[in-house]
Amino acid sequence: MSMQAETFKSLVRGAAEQVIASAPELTSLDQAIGDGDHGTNMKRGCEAVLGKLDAISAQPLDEALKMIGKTLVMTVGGASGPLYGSFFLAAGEALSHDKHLPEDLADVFGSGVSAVSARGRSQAGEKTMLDVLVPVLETLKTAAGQPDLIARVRSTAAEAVERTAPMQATKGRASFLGARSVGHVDPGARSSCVLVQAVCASLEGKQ
Amino acid sequence: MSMQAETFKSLVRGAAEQVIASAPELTSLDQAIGDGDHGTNMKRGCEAVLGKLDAISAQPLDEALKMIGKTLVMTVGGASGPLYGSFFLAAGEALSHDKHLPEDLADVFGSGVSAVSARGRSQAGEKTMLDVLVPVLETLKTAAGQPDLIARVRSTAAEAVERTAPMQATKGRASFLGARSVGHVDPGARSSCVLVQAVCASLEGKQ
Amino acid sequence: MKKFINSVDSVLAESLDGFAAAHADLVALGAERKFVRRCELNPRKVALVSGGGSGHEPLHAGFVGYGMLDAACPGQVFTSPTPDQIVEAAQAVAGDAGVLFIVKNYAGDRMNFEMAAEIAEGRIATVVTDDDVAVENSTHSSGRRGVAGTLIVEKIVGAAAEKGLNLEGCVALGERVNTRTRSMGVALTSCTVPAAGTPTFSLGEDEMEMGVGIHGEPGRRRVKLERADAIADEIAAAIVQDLDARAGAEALLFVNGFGGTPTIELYLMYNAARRMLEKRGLRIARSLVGSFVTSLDMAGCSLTVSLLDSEATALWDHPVRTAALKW
Amino acid sequence: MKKFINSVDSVLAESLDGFAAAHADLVALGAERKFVRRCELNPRKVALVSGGGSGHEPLHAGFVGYGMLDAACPGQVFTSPTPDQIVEAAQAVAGDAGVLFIVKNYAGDRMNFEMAAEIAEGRIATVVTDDDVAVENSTHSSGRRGVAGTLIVEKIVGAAAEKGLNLEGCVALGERVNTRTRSMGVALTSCTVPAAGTPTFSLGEDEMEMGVGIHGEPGRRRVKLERADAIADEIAAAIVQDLDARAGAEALLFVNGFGGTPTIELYLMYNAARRMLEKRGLRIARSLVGSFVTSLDMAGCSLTVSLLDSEATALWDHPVRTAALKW
Ligand SMILES: Nc1ncnc2c1ncn2[C@@H]1O[C@H](COP(=O)(O)OP(=O)(O)O)[C@@H](O)[C@H]1O
Ligand SMILES: Nc1ncnc2c1ncn2[C@@H]1O[C@H](COP(=O)(O)OP(=O)(O)O)[C@@H](O)[C@H]1O
Ligand SMILES: [Mg+2]
Ligand SMILES: [Mg+2]
Ligand SMILES: [Mg+2]
Ligand SMILES: [Mg+2]
Repeated sequence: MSMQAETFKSLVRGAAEQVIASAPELTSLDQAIGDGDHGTNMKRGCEAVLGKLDAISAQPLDEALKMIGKTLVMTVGGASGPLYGSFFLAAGEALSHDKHLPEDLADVFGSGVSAVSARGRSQAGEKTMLDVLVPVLETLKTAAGQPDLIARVRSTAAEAVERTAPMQATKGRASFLGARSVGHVDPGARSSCVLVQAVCASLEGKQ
Repeated sequence: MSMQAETFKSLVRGAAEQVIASAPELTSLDQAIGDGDHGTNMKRGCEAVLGKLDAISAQPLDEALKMIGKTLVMTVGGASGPLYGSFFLAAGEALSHDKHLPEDLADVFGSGVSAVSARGRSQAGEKTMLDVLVPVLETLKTAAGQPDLIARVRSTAAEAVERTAPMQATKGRASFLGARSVGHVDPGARSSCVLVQAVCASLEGKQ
Repeated sequence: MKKFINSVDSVLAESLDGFAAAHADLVALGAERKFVRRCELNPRKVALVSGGGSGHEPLHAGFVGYGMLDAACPGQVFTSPTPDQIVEAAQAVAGDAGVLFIVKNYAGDRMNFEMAAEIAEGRIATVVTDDDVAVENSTHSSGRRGVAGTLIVEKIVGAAAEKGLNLEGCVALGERVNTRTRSMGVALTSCTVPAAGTPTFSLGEDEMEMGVGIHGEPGRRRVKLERADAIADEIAAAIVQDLDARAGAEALLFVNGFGGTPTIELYLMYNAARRMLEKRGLRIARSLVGSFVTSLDMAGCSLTVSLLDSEATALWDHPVRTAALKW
Repeated sequence: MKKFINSVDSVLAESLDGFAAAHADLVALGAERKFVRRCELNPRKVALVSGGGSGHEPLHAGFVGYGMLDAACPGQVFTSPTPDQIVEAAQAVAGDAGVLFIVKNYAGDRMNFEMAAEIAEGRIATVVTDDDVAVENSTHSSGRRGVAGTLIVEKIVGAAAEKGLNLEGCVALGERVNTRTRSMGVALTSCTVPAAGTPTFSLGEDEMEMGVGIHGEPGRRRVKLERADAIADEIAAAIVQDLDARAGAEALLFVNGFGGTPTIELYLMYNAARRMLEKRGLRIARSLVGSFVTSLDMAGCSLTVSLLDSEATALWDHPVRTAALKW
């Protein structure tokens, strides 16, 4: 494994803390087109991950990701729990089968995205977290190996989340609103963006 | 009977209409130290009396007063229904037994007041309608036959109702408030004042 | 005022019509909606008649049926029923064993039931409930209010009447249960009487009314909103002090919602109240949680504790088949 | 936010503890409060497991007991339970006849129950409820929400399971009942999620949210507050149009309060709804009125209509012994 346990640990901690810090924003986005719990859900999950962080980072990377996935599945609940959980479980699974970081980053991330899509029976364009995850995956593919990869991922995520505002939701709780879902940023897209940005920030700090 | 049916009818109509007009005030007084229904209760009773006014005024005066009493008992409910009902039933009863108007006015009114006191197990000084009815009865006695009787009754009632404000209630719903009942005019005292004043106004108009 | 109504004048009539239609298997409405009575009467038992102002639903009409009341007289909102209602209800359900009136201690209720007892024929007796410990200064001469504990008196005496207890026995039992029952409530918001159109009182965002009555009457005092445990502790202390129960005594704990407080909060309060009562030596042997003695749309709740003995427990457990209580 | 709570983090745990203590004769709480299950299990019947976000009390835990559910998994407020909760509940109550999951149609509920079904051992089948007709545009691909009609599915399938119906039969029956059941709700005020601390939405003094969801999700549209009859008429029309019932069809009418609306108003709405449905040719043969599928402290209500046949009627009438429904 090319990534050191300490680095991984601080990366996970940074990401979890970022999500916890943005919980009020996520909740208020969810109040607008959902049921007002996305921030609380993600905070609960991230706190659970932080609580197990020593055990998680003591594992090899593939197992560590699966442990994160399992922890999220068991603590987040709602729609985001199984989805983020499936993402990390699948990413960990990919690393257990011949994939390596950093060279296979796009593939590993892609496994996670596919798992979200399969679990949610959803795809980009439906005003969900996939509207951030899929564009980020595209950038990971097209800009792989480029020196500005991290910067491009950051701007991709930031732009993608804004593009969910004009969309009409066809999956998740916001879909029940029909046309009234238009004009609001999707909370799950926002939490995905927060996660991606936090990982980017950690990697940048390290560079 | 010295009072003509038409005069009696317009007197009752005037009194009932005055109470109906003051229903919002009675209710808001009752919201402060009771349960907020005194105006509605009195309005319902007075409307019922108005609805039967032809039949009531077709009776001899004693029967007419009893009919008013019965109507109030059957429609007002709450504490004020049995009390005002008993007042008119007893006043009518007094007229059926050797009392005559106008010469026995104080006696007839006194029968009504005694009935309220008996039904309510209450007396003046407990922050109830009796704190208007009893002083009015006193004035009817002491000023009987005087030319300014009506004016003195009016001012007695007006002053008496204000004197309920500093009292602490020991009967009725306001008694549950203990010291917190102090500082508010009693709603039943106010409705008694409205009734007395309305009768006075009718009699003045006639003079 | 945000309510499901058509007009403030017809709230009671329409709600009663709905109640009677929804529970036509259990109850029937008297002429002019003067009372609600059981469909199936038992002429050999003592007939229980209660009533009071409306706005406390399901009290009392929701407790009409096997094992509890025979009839209930709904007055206008927060206004005692009139004597004619009570007389007609008594006549409709009276059998050979006499009629028991169960009356909450309010001047209006007492006087209207008293007038009815004077008018109605046949043997009539009355039990007055006055379980509210909120009013500390008992020097005032009206005594205490009858509140949620009335449900317990109606349930236990109802079961005894069903089992054949005579009128004197029912009076004695009702008085005994009432004496062993205490309640106190707290409001987080006011109720709004439909005909009044505005809230009876107003509380700040961080205030509560401790010791509130079920008609929105002010209580002990207005205080800062507290944690559930602190609220439960204060009420439990007031109740236990007044009940003067021996340690280890068995009790029924009834957590009652006022109409605007949801079930999730009532069970949380039950959890708090139970701990506070156990801390003071009571053993909670029976429980009831729900909005049974309401105050229109008021957010708030009351705690009621009733000391049990084996007779009361057996009567509480006795089957009951009413719109609001069934077991 | 005015609620009876100690801390926003412990609302659910404390409320569940209270629920389990108050109903210890009927239910037991699983380890770490992962589920609520019946005290007395019958290993020969199909085991019914439901669950979902909390804040809808008494749904679902209040329906655990004889004749209805075997276990319920309470998620955090408005948050589906996690797969481990569901798996452990299924394992705790599964007998020889398999396990039926009854799941309201929300992405979160469906995915968590789906993951549980993938993990758990033994035969598992799932019925999804989606009775809410509020969302007019059915082109969106998530389908409809499962709301108060879920109670009816749980009651009827619960009775059938008790009588020995096998897993396939329970699935078919559940789907049939769901297909014949429609609901729609209206909010007069928002709910407040404890952890959020502020109302989910805000309505003007004269506004209501027509077609609201049970999590405070916006509905069809925000309109001026109307009279009860007009509200009942609009909802009845939406339901009847969607049900496509033949004239004279027998139906169950369920008027459900959202938590902040008192009983007096619910019966008034029942009265209005019944008239509006009869006007449209339905015959109301069974009724349920009360706050059973709530949305925390939201003021509002929903109407549910379920078409009955003799089988469904008999199963509805079958005895039930749970904390919230008993007959
Ligand atoms: N089928 C789906 N596919 C992908 N993402 C989804 C799906 N359903 C919901 N989501 C995401 O989940 C987010 C909501 O998460 P959360 O509020 O935690 O759960 P819930 O909607 O159950 O309350 C949405 O904003 C959306 O991004
Ligand atoms: N025992 C009593 N004796 C005399 N008057 C009383 C008594 N109890 C109540 N009242 C009068 O009745 C009034 C309240 O009437 P109302 O609001 O109609 O009835 P309720 O208190 O039952 O709601 C009080 O303001 C008081 O004047
Ligand atoms: Mg959400
Ligand atoms: Mg009053
Ligand atoms: Mg009153
Ligand atoms: Mg949710």
